[in-house]
Amino acid sequence: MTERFVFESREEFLERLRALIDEGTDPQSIRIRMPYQVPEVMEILGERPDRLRFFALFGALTGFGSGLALTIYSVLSWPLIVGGKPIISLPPFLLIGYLLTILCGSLGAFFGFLLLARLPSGRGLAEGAQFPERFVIVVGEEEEP
Amino acid sequence: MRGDKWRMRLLARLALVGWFGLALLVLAVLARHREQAPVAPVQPIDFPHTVHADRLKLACTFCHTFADRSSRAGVPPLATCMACHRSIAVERPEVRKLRGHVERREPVVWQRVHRLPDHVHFTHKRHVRAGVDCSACHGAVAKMERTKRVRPLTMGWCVTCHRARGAPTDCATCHR
Amino acid sequence: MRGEEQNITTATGRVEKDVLAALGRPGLRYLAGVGLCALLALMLFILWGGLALRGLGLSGKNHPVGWAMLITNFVFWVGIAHSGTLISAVLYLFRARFRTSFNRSAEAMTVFALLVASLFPLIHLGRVWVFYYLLPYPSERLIWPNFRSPLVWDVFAVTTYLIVSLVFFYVGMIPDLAIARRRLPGLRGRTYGLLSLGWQGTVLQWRHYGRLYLFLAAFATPLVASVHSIVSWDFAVSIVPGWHTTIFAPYFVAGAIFSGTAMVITLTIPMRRWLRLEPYITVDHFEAIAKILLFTSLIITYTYLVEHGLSLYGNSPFERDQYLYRALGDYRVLFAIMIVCNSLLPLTMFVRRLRRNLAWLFILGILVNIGMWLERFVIIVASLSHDYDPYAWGTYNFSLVEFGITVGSFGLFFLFFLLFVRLLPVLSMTEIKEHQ
Amino acid sequence: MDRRTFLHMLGLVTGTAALSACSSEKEQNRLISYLVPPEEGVIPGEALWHPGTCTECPAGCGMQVRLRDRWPVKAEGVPDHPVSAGGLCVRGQASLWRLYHPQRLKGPLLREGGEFRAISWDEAYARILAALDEARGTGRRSIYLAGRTTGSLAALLGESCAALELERLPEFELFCHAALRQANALLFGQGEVPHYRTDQADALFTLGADLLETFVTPVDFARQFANRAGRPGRRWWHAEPHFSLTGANADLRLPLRPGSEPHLLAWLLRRLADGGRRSLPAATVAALPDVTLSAAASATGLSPGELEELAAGLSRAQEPLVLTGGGATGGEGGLAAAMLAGLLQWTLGATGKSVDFTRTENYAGVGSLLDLERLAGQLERGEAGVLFVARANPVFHAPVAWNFAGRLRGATLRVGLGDFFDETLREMDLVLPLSHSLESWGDVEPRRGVRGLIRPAVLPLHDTRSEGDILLELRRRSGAAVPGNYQEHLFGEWRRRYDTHTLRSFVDRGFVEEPVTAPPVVLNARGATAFLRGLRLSPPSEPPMLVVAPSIRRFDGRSRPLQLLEDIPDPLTTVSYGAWVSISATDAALLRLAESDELRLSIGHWSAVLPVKVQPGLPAGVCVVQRDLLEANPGGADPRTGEALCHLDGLRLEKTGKRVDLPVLAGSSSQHGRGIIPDPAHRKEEYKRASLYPEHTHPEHRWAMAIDLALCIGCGACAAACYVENNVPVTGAKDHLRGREMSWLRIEPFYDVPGGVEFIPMLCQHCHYAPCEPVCPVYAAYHNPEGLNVQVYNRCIGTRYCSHNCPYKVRRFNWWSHRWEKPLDRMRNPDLSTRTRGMMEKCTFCIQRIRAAKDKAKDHGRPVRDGEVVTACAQSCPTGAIIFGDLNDSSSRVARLVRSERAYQVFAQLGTEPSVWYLMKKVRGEG
Repeated sequence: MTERFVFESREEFLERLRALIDEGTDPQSIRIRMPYQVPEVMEILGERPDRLRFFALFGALTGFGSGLALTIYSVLSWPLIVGGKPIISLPPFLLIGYLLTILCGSLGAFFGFLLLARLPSGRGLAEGAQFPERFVIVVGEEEEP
Repeated sequence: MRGDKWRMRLLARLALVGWFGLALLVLAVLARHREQAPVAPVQPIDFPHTVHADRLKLACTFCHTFADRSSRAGVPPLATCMACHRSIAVERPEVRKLRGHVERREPVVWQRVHRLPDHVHFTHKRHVRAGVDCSACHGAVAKMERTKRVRPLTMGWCVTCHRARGAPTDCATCHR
Repeated sequence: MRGEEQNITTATGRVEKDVLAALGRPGLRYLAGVGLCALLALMLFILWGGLALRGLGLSGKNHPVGWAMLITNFVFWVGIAHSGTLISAVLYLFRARFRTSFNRSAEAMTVFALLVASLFPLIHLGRVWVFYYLLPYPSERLIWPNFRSPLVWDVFAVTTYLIVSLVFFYVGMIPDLAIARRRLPGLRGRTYGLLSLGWQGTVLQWRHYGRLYLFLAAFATPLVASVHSIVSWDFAVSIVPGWHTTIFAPYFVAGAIFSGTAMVITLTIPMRRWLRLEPYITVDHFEAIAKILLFTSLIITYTYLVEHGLSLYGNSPFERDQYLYRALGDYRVLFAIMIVCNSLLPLTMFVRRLRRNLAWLFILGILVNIGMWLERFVIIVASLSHDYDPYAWGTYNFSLVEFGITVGSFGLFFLFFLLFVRLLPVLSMTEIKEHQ
Repeated sequence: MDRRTFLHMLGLVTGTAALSACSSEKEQNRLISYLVPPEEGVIPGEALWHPGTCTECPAGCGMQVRLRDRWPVKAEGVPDHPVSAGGLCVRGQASLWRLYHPQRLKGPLLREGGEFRAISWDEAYARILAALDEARGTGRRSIYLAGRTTGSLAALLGESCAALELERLPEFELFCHAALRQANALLFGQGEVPHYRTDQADALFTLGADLLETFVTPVDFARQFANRAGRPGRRWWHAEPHFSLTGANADLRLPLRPGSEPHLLAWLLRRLADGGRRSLPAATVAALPDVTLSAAASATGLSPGELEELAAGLSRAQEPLVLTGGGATGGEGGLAAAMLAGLLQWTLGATGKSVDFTRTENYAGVGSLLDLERLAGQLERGEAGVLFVARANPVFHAPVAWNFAGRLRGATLRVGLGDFFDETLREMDLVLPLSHSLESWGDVEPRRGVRGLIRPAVLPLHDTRSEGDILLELRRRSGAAVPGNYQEHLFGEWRRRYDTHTLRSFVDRGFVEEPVTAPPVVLNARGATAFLRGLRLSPPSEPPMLVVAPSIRRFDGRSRPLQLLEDIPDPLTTVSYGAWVSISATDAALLRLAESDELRLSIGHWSAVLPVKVQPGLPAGVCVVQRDLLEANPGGADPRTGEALCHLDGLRLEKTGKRVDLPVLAGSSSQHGRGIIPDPAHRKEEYKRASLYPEHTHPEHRWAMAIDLALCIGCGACAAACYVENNVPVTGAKDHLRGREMSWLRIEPFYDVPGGVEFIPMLCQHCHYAPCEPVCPVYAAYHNPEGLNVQVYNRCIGTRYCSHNCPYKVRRFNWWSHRWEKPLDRMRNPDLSTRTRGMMEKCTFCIQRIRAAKDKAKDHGRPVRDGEVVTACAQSCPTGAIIFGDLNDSSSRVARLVRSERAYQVFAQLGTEPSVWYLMKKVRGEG
């Protein structure tokens, strides 16, 4: 059976959610939609630590590495003297590495987010599925929206 | 009504995409056109390298006399052709054309097959004297009925060979 | 169910209604504004075409002064971009509440300013049709860009900044797009739905969203410092007296935030009025941002003093002559306007009544931007006019082409912004709800 | 933005890209065969040198042209030439522009109702002959007036005039040196311009003669200057009313009031007559005007101390030389100055040694303005029939008061021979275009015993004839039997004169030296005394006055059509295009004139309006205009000598209140204490470079240049050579006003020495640590393995960052695609790439010449020798101030100079380590 609660206020919503967990309802069976972010929900549901950080880290490291590799490869492939500087001029190359760190880190985090949050979501895009104006708690079987 | 509006919008969108596509297409065509002059142009006289270089085994510098002396290999002067063709194969139609030019004192306007852009300073002399075979850049001309360009003659292609042979890769070698 | 979601009597519902009201039918004045901006932007592209086809001789540049209005515009627009990221990322990390009122428009401003800014390095190229020589890709020519050149750093910095800002702008908007989907009928609603990627506000989504936002803010924060530092290194890495100074990076970053903040004020004051967002963007918020303006202005003033002081104190005749020339030479009028706009007028922000006077804030915002534009102009042009070899000294006079391109860039920027105001939610509704 | 706008916008962008893709250089997809093999020694694609003689001015310097694919592309001096010794001046360098000039006369023209129409040569000859017959019939005399003519043409002209019954007038030159010739005739019976050997004099006093600009043989004098410069204890005083390039290069410039030259010389003669090598007869000395030191000082405006020092210097010297000419003899009292100078030369022992009457400058046939006045009289009286004017511009040079153009109408037919429309040709009825000296055969004898070859390097570009051919053809058509054409005539002449060996050398070297016997030079003391007795010294000019100076760029105005000479600025003022009047800072302040303000100059009925340029070092009250910049000759002629007056009294100055844009290329006339030309006394210690990184090495070559500032006279020949060699675009006044000149090499004058100026040629310094290189985002600027700072044009995307980061500001951006109007495009050196709009360009150290030298060395399997690579600027420099070579070869000239005590680098404190070393004028501690 499916139970469905709609709340106007954040406090009522949190109260009800705490009550549900205290009643022993399986957190897996509770589906919640929130109009805005409420950090307390995560504490109540006791979620695992987030995996997004690995995507960000991986992206950042890839960016840094590829930046250095690109610059060093390019100067070694055709060494040209400019301004009497050494062929491998690390300071500017580190700068490229730094920028690519940020670029790839951000993109990594973004795509990681899409992956983890299952977006774009087919179900979310389906007719009738909506981002609610109020807090919604649904307990029990999957319901068709 | 609604459907019409939809169709209009779709058309507009298609037009937009199409227009973009067209612009890109034009650009692509121009780019190709620009880079690639005809690979094997039709020549005013159908000169067969096969006969001269392959069958008769004439050395390249027999006709292209300046190849090892100048930056240019030199198109042979018609007098060089006539040296032989005054008596040899005089009745062939292409040789008749040649004689026509000589009699009219009118130079033959050949179509260039191998052309480098203005900002590349290539010298035949240095390449020939360094022992680069003509075919390295011109291909097996001796086997060509009509001369065609078989090498890309692009910068990367030049540089690859220069690197392989330890020739200079200083930019100023070719660009100045 | 549907009824409950259409109900707008609730507080949160009012937020949605107020914010999304802007997405309604555009008025005639709005359309006229868009038309005007579009014409100006068109002018920019026509004039650019002229520069490319005839040559840069159409501009007023000459032999000592090879960079002038176009590069001034580049630095100016990149600078404008900065406060967007500052407000959205740095203030996010600092949990500054008033940020909510400005962050969306500031982020939009960042993206648009960067789009406009990135045109200028291309416009000023002598041979824009081979701009791809700048890009690092394995080319047939077997040759790469020179990564030691600050201009290549620019390519990387601006591209990175643009992409990261776009992602940040977009991610921040996902829930709001979902709201727009819910509230708007027909095709528009569906489009917003598609753009929202089917956001439903589940716990899973919100949880990752929160982390992502934090990460993006963390990635964007160093960019605030680094992008304009790199832009400043275009100058500081050179040996031109007046450019070659280590103070440039912090100086430019502070200047960027200064001008960007001024631009945010200039943009949001009229926007707030036209879109009737007074309840959400309050005078208190403006006061807070005015304090940033004041703070950065003081930093700028300090760097002016340091620059000129060091040049006079130091033992380099080149530097000394350069800074005397800047203040007293051919560009002295511009220099004086710059001092008035950037150092003197912002001092009025010490007065609380003026901080809260929106009309004055609006005017000040414009004046500060004029001052900051002139600052870049004076730095670039005066330094080039008067460098090492006195024989080669010369002055620069702008041409109408450059002036038109400058005006056109404002047209393009405002065109983007006007479209943004009507097409996307200008305030972060979810954040407003969160803070209510 | 609506969709339409959007599409429109995109259309623009994509359209731009598409168009720019097509605007590349024309496809060169055709190969045109030769019919017959090119003549022996001609290799297509390789350069060929053709020696000959420069005809841009009367000096007759040796000039060889480089042919590429049949077209002359570059002019250079002929090494060892007796007149020019390998140098070539700025005008000589630009002379190729005359050949290719788009506005050259392309065929015979006939005036019909105010308009010229093209006619055939046949018609032209027929009309001339008919007019000659008619004149003969009506008793009018037909007249031939030519510019200075020497060699075989002079002989042919004489013959032809006799045959055609023409009156041959003395030849016309503005700078005719008539006073000198008259004085020498009076004093020594030698009515000649002697060959001056200033390099033999240890104390040299020049009065008015602008040796380094236009005086007789400026390239020769520049070389002599260089010969003097190396030797210690030599001193050169130069006195002139204005400020000339010659004055700027003298050790001491004495600004004197014009007209006071005889006073000064008379005093000097009195002062030095006793201790001279050769004593003057007492009667002569007694006849000298009685000028005391104080009188001389007050007349000249110089201090007695200066005069005493000059006199002491001359009397102390082993080989003193006093030389007058130019402005000092061009005026009332010019003959007196020349006479007194001649006496001084005699008594100081210079006559016969450093004043050489053996190989005199060949001005035998040259007359003066007096001849022109006589002609004007003939025309006025209706005595003249057909009037020929060849290679001369009397309308431009005759005093305005004479109304020469109007009087020309007195001739029945006016026939002009020339290559460009000028003031005179525009007044002619029939205009016959002359071939350029590179299109025709001929010879010149600029100096007795020196015969220079004129030899065609190219077929005539237009339907033109040489003057010899025209004369011969006229004679043939009038029924005389003449030998073939002028070429055959010449060959016959030469064969008669020279044996085969000499002839061979004549053709190979472009000149031949014939033996000349020394004439007896004896002082005609009685004549001198008589002259002195009759001499009344007139008071010198009163300021304000106008000095009409010759121009180093355009001589007497004949080089005006050559636009290259306008692109290269005047050495002293750095004004490139347009006319100006130089005034002193005092006068500018007095009249409240700023630079570029218009000033009306009037003398009598004549007036001209010119923008003002303040010339540092110019005495107050003196205004200077270069002769070629005035539309007409404001002065008159000296009635005794016929020289044009060079300084004019009674000048009225009036500010018009308007401003004219004057392209002044120097951003500042001072170096602001920046040590570009360091003051040796205050030269700072060496700058040591500190770096974390290893230095880059150049094992094979490291090209470098040394420029000796003691030898640089600022003449601009190097800049002109660079323009022509490297296809540097000539941009025009509009771009110059905006500061967009394109010269790769410029000469910077700095007025930091009181009353003087110092020059420094500035070109790409090819820095070892070049600041321009690392800022280029695409490696268009990089350092090559031979130490050159290379700019790869087709890689350049045009950010202009390199230019900003260049402390020497020597990089040039192509603001436009510069067009070369046909047939000027023939002059382009094919050894270099064409630069199009949006590219940066700069001095390459003539990399094409380095390549050619290396190529040649490689052919012979040997290393490049020192001196084998000569850059265009170094080749052209008349004083040899520029030395180029390999720094790796420690015995090379450049390496030795770099080690010299005088060597320094500009802006060494920046750590750029230029490959161009300058040599200071003086060493520390000296002077």
